[in-house]
Amino acid sequence: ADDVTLQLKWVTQAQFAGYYVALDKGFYDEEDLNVTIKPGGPDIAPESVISGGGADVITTWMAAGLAARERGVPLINIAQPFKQGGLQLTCLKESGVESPADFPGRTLGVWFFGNEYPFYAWMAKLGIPTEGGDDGVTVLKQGFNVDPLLQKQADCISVMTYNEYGQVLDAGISADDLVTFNYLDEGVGMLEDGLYVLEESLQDPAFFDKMVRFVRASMKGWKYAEENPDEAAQIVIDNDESGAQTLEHQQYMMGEVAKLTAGSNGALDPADYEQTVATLLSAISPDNPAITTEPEGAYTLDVTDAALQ
Amino acid sequence: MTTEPVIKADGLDLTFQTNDGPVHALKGVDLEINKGEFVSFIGPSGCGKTTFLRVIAALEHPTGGTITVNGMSPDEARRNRAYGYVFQAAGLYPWRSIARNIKLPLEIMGYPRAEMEKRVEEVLRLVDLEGFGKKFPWQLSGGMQQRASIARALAFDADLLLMDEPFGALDEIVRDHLNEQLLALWARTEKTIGFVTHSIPEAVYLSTKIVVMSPRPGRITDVIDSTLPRERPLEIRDTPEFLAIAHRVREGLRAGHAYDE
Amino acid sequence: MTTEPVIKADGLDLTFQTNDGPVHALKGVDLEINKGEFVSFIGPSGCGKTTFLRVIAALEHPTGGTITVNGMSPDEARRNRAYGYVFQAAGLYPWRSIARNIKLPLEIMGYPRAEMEKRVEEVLRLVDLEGFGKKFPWQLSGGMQQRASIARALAFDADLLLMDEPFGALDEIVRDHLNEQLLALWARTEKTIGFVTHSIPEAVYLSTKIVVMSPRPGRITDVIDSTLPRERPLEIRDTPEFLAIAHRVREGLRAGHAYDE
Amino acid sequence: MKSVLPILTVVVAIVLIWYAAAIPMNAQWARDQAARADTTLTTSELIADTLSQDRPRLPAPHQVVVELWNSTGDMVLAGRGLSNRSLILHAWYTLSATLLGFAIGTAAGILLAVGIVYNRAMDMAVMPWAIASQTIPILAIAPMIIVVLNSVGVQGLVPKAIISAYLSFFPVVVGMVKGLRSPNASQLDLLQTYNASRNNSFWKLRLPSSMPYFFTALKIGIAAALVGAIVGELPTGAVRGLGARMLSGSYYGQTIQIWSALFAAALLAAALVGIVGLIERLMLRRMGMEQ
Amino acid sequence: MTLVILSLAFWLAAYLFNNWLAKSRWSGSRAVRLAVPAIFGVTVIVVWEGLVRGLNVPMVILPAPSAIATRFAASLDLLWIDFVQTVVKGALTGYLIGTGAAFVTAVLIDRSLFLKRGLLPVGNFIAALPIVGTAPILVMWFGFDWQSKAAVVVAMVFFPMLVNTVQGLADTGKMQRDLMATWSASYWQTLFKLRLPAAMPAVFNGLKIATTLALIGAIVAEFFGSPIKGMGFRISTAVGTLGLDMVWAEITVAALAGSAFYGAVAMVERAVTFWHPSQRN
Ligand SMILES: Nc1ncnc2c1ncn2[C@@H]1O[C@H](COP(=O)(O)OP(=O)(O)OP(=O)(O)O)[C@@H](O)[C@H]1O
Ligand SMILES: Nc1ncnc2c1ncn2[C@@H]1O[C@H](COP(=O)(O)OP(=O)(O)OP(=O)(O)O)[C@@H](O)[C@H]1O
Ligand SMILES: Cc1ncc(C[n+]2csc(CCO)c2C)c(N)n1
Ligand SMILES: [Mg+2]
Ligand SMILES: [Mg+2]
Repeated sequence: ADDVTLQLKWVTQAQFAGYYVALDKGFYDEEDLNVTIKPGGPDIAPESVISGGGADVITTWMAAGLAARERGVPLINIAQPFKQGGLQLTCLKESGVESPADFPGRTLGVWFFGNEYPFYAWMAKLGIPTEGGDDGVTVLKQGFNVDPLLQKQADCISVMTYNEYGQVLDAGISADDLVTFNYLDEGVGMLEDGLYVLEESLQDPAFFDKMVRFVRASMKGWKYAEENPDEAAQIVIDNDESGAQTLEHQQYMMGEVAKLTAGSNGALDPADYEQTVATLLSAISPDNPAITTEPEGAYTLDVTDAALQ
Repeated sequence: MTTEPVIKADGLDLTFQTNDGPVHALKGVDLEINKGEFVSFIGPSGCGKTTFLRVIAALEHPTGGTITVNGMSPDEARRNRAYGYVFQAAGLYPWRSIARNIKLPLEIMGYPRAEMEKRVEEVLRLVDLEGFGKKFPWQLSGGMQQRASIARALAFDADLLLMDEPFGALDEIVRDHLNEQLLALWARTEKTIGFVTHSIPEAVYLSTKIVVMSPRPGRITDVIDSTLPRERPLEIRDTPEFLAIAHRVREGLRAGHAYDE
Repeated sequence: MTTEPVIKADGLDLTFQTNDGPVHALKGVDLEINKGEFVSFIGPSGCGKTTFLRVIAALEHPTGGTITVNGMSPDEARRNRAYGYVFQAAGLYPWRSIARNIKLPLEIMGYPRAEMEKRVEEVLRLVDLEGFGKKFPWQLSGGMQQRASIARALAFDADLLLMDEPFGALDEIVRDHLNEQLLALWARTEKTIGFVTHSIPEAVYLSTKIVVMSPRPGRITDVIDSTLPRERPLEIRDTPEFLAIAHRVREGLRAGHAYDE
Repeated sequence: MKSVLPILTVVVAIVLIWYAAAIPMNAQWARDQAARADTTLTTSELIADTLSQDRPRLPAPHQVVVELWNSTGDMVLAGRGLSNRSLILHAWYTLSATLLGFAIGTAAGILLAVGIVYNRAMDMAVMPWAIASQTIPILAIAPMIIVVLNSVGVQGLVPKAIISAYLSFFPVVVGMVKGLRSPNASQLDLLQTYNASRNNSFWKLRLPSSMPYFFTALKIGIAAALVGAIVGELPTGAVRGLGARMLSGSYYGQTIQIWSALFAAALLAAALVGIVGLIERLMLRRMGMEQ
Repeated sequence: MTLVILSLAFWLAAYLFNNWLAKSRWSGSRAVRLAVPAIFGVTVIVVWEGLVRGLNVPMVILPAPSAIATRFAASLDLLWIDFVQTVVKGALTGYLIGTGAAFVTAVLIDRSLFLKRGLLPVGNFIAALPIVGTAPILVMWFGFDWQSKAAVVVAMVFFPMLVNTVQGLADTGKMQRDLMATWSASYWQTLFKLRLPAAMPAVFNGLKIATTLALIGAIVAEFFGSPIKGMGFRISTAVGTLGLDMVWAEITVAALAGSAFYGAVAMVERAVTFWHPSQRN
C-alpha cells in the first residue's frame, strides 16, 4: 500500500469526519492507501509542516493556503470538500449590536494564527479601522474558546457554526439572545477546509495517482458521514486520543458540518476561488498582507477530475 | 574593696535535652566573681565553659540552682545592658564597615549620633585601630578583626566583659600582643572580665582567678587564685611562680581529660 | 650518618603576582634537611612557611634559585611519590569511610587490593584507630580525624612527611597527646619530617631543628639545632634547657613580627 | 512529620478561601442566567448555583476533586484505567516524555558542566549564552522545533522529550558546575601530592563532592522537565497527555477538566520531586554524607 | 555544500582561537572575558547562516540570521510597541508586584515556624502548576490586556521568591543572632540590622531567577488571549502566517531584554551584596 500522511488544521473533531470515516470504513484500504492522520492544534501551521516534509497533504483554509504560497511554500489546492464556510461573528444581544453599523467602539474577538484574513477583509470592506478608538473596533486575539463572550470581555466573538456556536448555546444562552453575522452573507466569505499539496510533488505521476485515490476515498468518506452523522460522530470520538470530546457535541458538529460539505463533490468551483481571491485582494493592508498579487496556478482540477470519473 | 559579688552562682545546673538523651552541660556549679576581677575559665572541650558564659549572659537558662548578675537575674541584667560579649570568631557583620560595626550596639541602645561618633573614635584608639574605621571586615587581618570585635563590646558602658576564646584563632605572637593590650585595658577601665581559653599560659598570664573545669557532667574542679602581681610583663611567663601555677592548672586539666574522645 | 640531604634549597625565591603587585613569599631561602631529621618551621602569619612546604611538594614552583628533593626536582619527586602531605584541616573526604579515605592514595597509586587492606590495618593501628575504619569522618572527634589524616599520609611508602600545622585546630590537651604520639611514630619509622607550627612549645618539643622565618619578604632568620635528647617525656617542657631554646625561638620571632598587619 | 499539622492547616485555609472566592466569581453568570430566564435567585439558591456550575469561572474544590476521582480512581474501578478518558493514561504519556527529556537534559547538562569545569574557553564562552537561552520563551520555539525535527524524520516522543530536555538542562548545568567546583583548594592539592591524574580527580573527588548540588539540581530539573513535556504536547497536536487535557479543556470551555489536569500535573511534579529526594537520601546515606 | 564546509571551518577556527585566548596570558583581562563569549556567539550565527544557505533550508522552517536582522531593522516600531506591551507593562509590573508581595509575605510568615512549615511545601506544590494550564484561567479572570499577563507573572515568580527570601532570613549565624541578644535588641532591630542585610544574597538569587520567569510568563500568557500587540501575540500570529523572520526578531528581542534584565539585577546585586564572598572573587 502507498503511504499518505494527512496533516489536519485542528484537533480531532467532526470537522474532519470524512477522513476519519474513510480510514475507519476501509475506504482508503480499498484504494490501496495507508493513511496516517495527524491532528493539528493552535500551534501547528500545516503549511510549515508540509514544507518541512512532515506531511503529504494538508487541510487548511484557502486564505492561509494562498498566503503561504506567496511566502514561498508552493501550495496547490487539489480538492475542496467544504463548499460553504462556517465562520461567523456572534454578539450578545444585550450588548446592543444589531448590525455592522454598531461595530465602532466595540470589542471584537478574532482568531489569529492564519484565521484572521476574513475578518480584516470584512473590516476593510466596511471601512472600519481596527486600531480601537470610538470610530474603530478594538480587536482581541481570542483564545480558541467562547469564554470572552460568556464573561462579557468582548461584545462579539468569532465562532464556527459547527463548534463554538453550539458551545454558546450549550452554555445556556439561547439563540434569541444572540446576534450572528455570517461572513458569507456579509459578502466576505472565503473557502474553508480544502486539501492542499506541494506543487512540485504533484509533477510526480505516482504521487498524482496517490492523490487521486486519496481524494476519491476521502470524498466517499465525507458522503458516508453526511448520510450517517451519528456513526461518523462515534468514529471521530473513537479516534480522539485526548478523550476530551463528548459524543453529544460531535453529533451536533457533524450535523452542522454536513451542511457545509453537502454542496461539494470534492471539486473546487473556480467561481468560489475567484471570489475568495477577489475578497482577499480587496483588503490588502500593511498589517495584513494575506496576498498582494493575484496568485497563479494555485489550484488544479486535474485530481478531482481524475478522481470523480 | 566593697565586695558585693558581680556574679554569684549557686548549685547551677544546666541539662540539654538532645536526641541521644540529656547532656549535663553544667552540674552543681558554685562561683563568686567580684568587681574588678579577671577570671579565666579553662577546661577540655565540652566541659561547659561556653555554656556557663552564656548562662551569665542570659543566652541560656539554667535548669537548676540560682545565678545573679549585679544582684539581678541575668535576663534583667541583659535588659540593663550590663555586659559586653566577645565571641571566639570576630563575628563582625560583613556588610558594615568597622566603624559602623562598632556603632551597631550603640544604635540599638539608642545613643545620640554625636555620642556614637565620639565613642567609636575612642574605642578604635583603645584597640589600636585608628584610621581603619572605614574599612570592611574582610579587608582586615584576623587579629585586627578580633580587636574590632573587642572594641565593639567596649563601646557601650558595660562593667562586665564576657569573652569566649577571643584569641583562639590567632597566632601566638599576635596573641601575646593582644594579651598585653587586654591587660592594660583591664587595668585602665577596671572592668570585671570573664574569659574562656584553651591555653594554659594565657590563662595564667591574664587572670586574677583561674577556674578549671571538667566535663561529663560539666563542673568546676579547681579554683586557683593567682599569686602573680597585677603588673605583668610578658617575661613573667618564664618565672618559677608562673610555671608553678601553670603546672597546677595542667594537673587539674589532665585529671579531667579523656584522650580518645 | 650517611648524609646526602633529603632537601636542599639554594637561594630559593618565590614571588606571587597579585592585583596589588608582587608578593615576595620567599626570598633567598637556603636550607638543608638530612635524612631522619624532624624540622619545624615557625614564624608569623604570612612569612612563607606554607609556601615553602608547597614548593617542596611541587605544589608551587619557585621563581628563582634551586631546590632538590632526594636529589631530584620536586616534580620528579612527586611523580615518585616521595612524600606524604598532611594539611592543617584533616581534609578527609566526607563521602568515604576512614578506611576508604586511607585507601584513596593507594587506589590512585595502583596498589593491589590485598596490599591495600593490609596497609590500612597497619596504619590504623599505628595511629591508635583500630576498629574505626568503617566510621565516617563526621562520626569522629577532631583529634581522631587528624590522626586519620596522618594515617593516610603514612599508608604509602614515602620517606618524607610534610605537615602543615596539623594540630592547629585542636585543643591543648589533645595536642599534647598527639605530639607524644607523633614523636613515637617518628622514632619508630625513621622518616624525615617537615612540620609547620605556630606554637613555640610544640616546635621545641618535637624538633631536632627549628627554622624561624620572618615575613615581607619571607626569609629564614634563624636555624636552631635542638640540644634536647631524642627521648622526650612531656615533662621535658619544664626543664631550663627547653625554656632556653623556647626563649631563643621567641626572640627570633619577635624580631621579625609586625604587629599591625 | 512535624510538618503534617501545619500543612493540613494551610491546605484547609486555602480550601476555605477557595470556596469563599468561588461564590463571587461565579455569581455574575448565575445572575445573568437568572435574568435571561426572567427569574431572581435567593441568596442560598445563588450560592448553591455558584458551587455547581458546568462552566464556572472558578470551580469549587469538590468539583475538581470529583472530576479527578472520576477520571482516575473511578475509571480504574470500572476497569477502564487505561482508556483515553483516564487521566492516568494521560499522566503516563506526559510522564514518559518527561523522563526521556529529563534523562537527555541531565546527560547534556552534566557533559556541558564537565566541559565548563575542565575547559576554560568553554567556561568563558558558554555561560552567558546558556543564561540567554533560558530567556527565550519555549512555547514560542516549540512549534519550530517540532517542525524542524519532523523534517528530518524525528517524531513522536522524541520532539517532546527534547523540549523537556531544553528546560531541564539549565538547572543541571548550573548545579553541576557549582558542585564540580565545590572541592576546596586543599582537597585538590591533596590529590596533587599523590600525583593523581585528571581522571582520578574527577571520579574520586569532583564527582562525589558534587552530589549534594547534583540532587538539588535534579529536583529543579525534573519539575522543569515536566513543564517542558506539557508545553511540548501543545504543538504536537495536543492529542495526548496532561497538556492536551488542559488545552482541549480550554477549547470546549471545560474549566473543571482544566483544573483537574492542572492538579494532576502538580501531583505528578510533587511525586517526581519526592522520588528524586528519596534517591538523594538513600544515595547520600550510602555515601555517609547525611548524618 | 561549500558554504557548509566553510562555516564548519569557521567554527573550528573560532574554537581554536577561543581556546588559545582562554589559555593565553591575557585570559583574565576584561577584553578577553568579553571577547570569548562574543566570538562564540558570532560563530553560532555564522554557522547558522552557512547551514541555512548551504542546505537551502526553506525560510518557513528556519530563516537565516541575515533575514532576521533585516526584518528586525524594518520592524523596529512594531517591535518597540510589543516590547512596551509585554516587557514593560506585563513582565515588569508583574515582577514588581510578585517579588514585592513575596518579600513582604516572607517577612510576615517568618515570625511563625508553623506557617513556614505549612506554607512552603504547599507553595512548592502550587508553583508546580504548569503555566500552560494557569494562563488561560488567569486570562479568563483578568481580561485580555496586560493585567492578566502581570497576573501570570505574579503567579510564576511569587513562590520562588518567597522560598528564597525565607531561606535568606534564616541565613544568619548563631553568633550573629546571639550578639543581637546580648544587646537585647528588639525584633524589628534584629530584622533590619541583621536578618534583612544577611538575607540579601538569597533575596537577589530569587530576584534573578524571577527575571527569566517573568519574561517567559508574560510572553507565554499572550498565547492564550491578548490585544493585538505584544511579543507573544506577534510570535503566535507570525508562526501561523509563516512570518518566521518576525518570530525570530521577537525572540531576539526577548533574549536581549531578558539578558539585560538579568544583567541589571545582577549589577544591583553586586552593589548591594558587595560584602558577600561570592561577589569578591
Ligand atoms: N544547644 C545545645 N544543645 C545540646 N547540647 C549542647 C548545646 N550546647 C552545648 N551542648 C553540650 O553541652 C556541653 C558543654 O558545651 P560547651 O559548648 O559549653 O563546652 P565548652 O567547654 O565551651 O567546649 P569548647 O572548648 O569545645 O568550646 C557539650 O557536651 C555540648 O555538646
Ligand atoms: N596563591 C597565592 N597568591 C598570592 N599570594 C599568595 C598566595 N599564596 C600565598 N600568598 C602570599 O604569600 C605570603 C606567604 O604565604 P604563606 O601561606 O606561605 O604564609 P604562612 O607562613 O603559611 O602563613 P600562615 O601562618 O598564615 O599560614 C603571604 O603574604 C600570602 O598572602
Ligand atoms: C482547516 C481549518 N482552518 C482553520 C480552522 C480554524 N478554526 C476553525 S474553528 C476553530 C476552533 C475550533 O473549532 C478554529 C481554530 C479550522 N478549524 N480548520
Ligand atoms: Mg566553647
Ligand atoms: Mg600557612
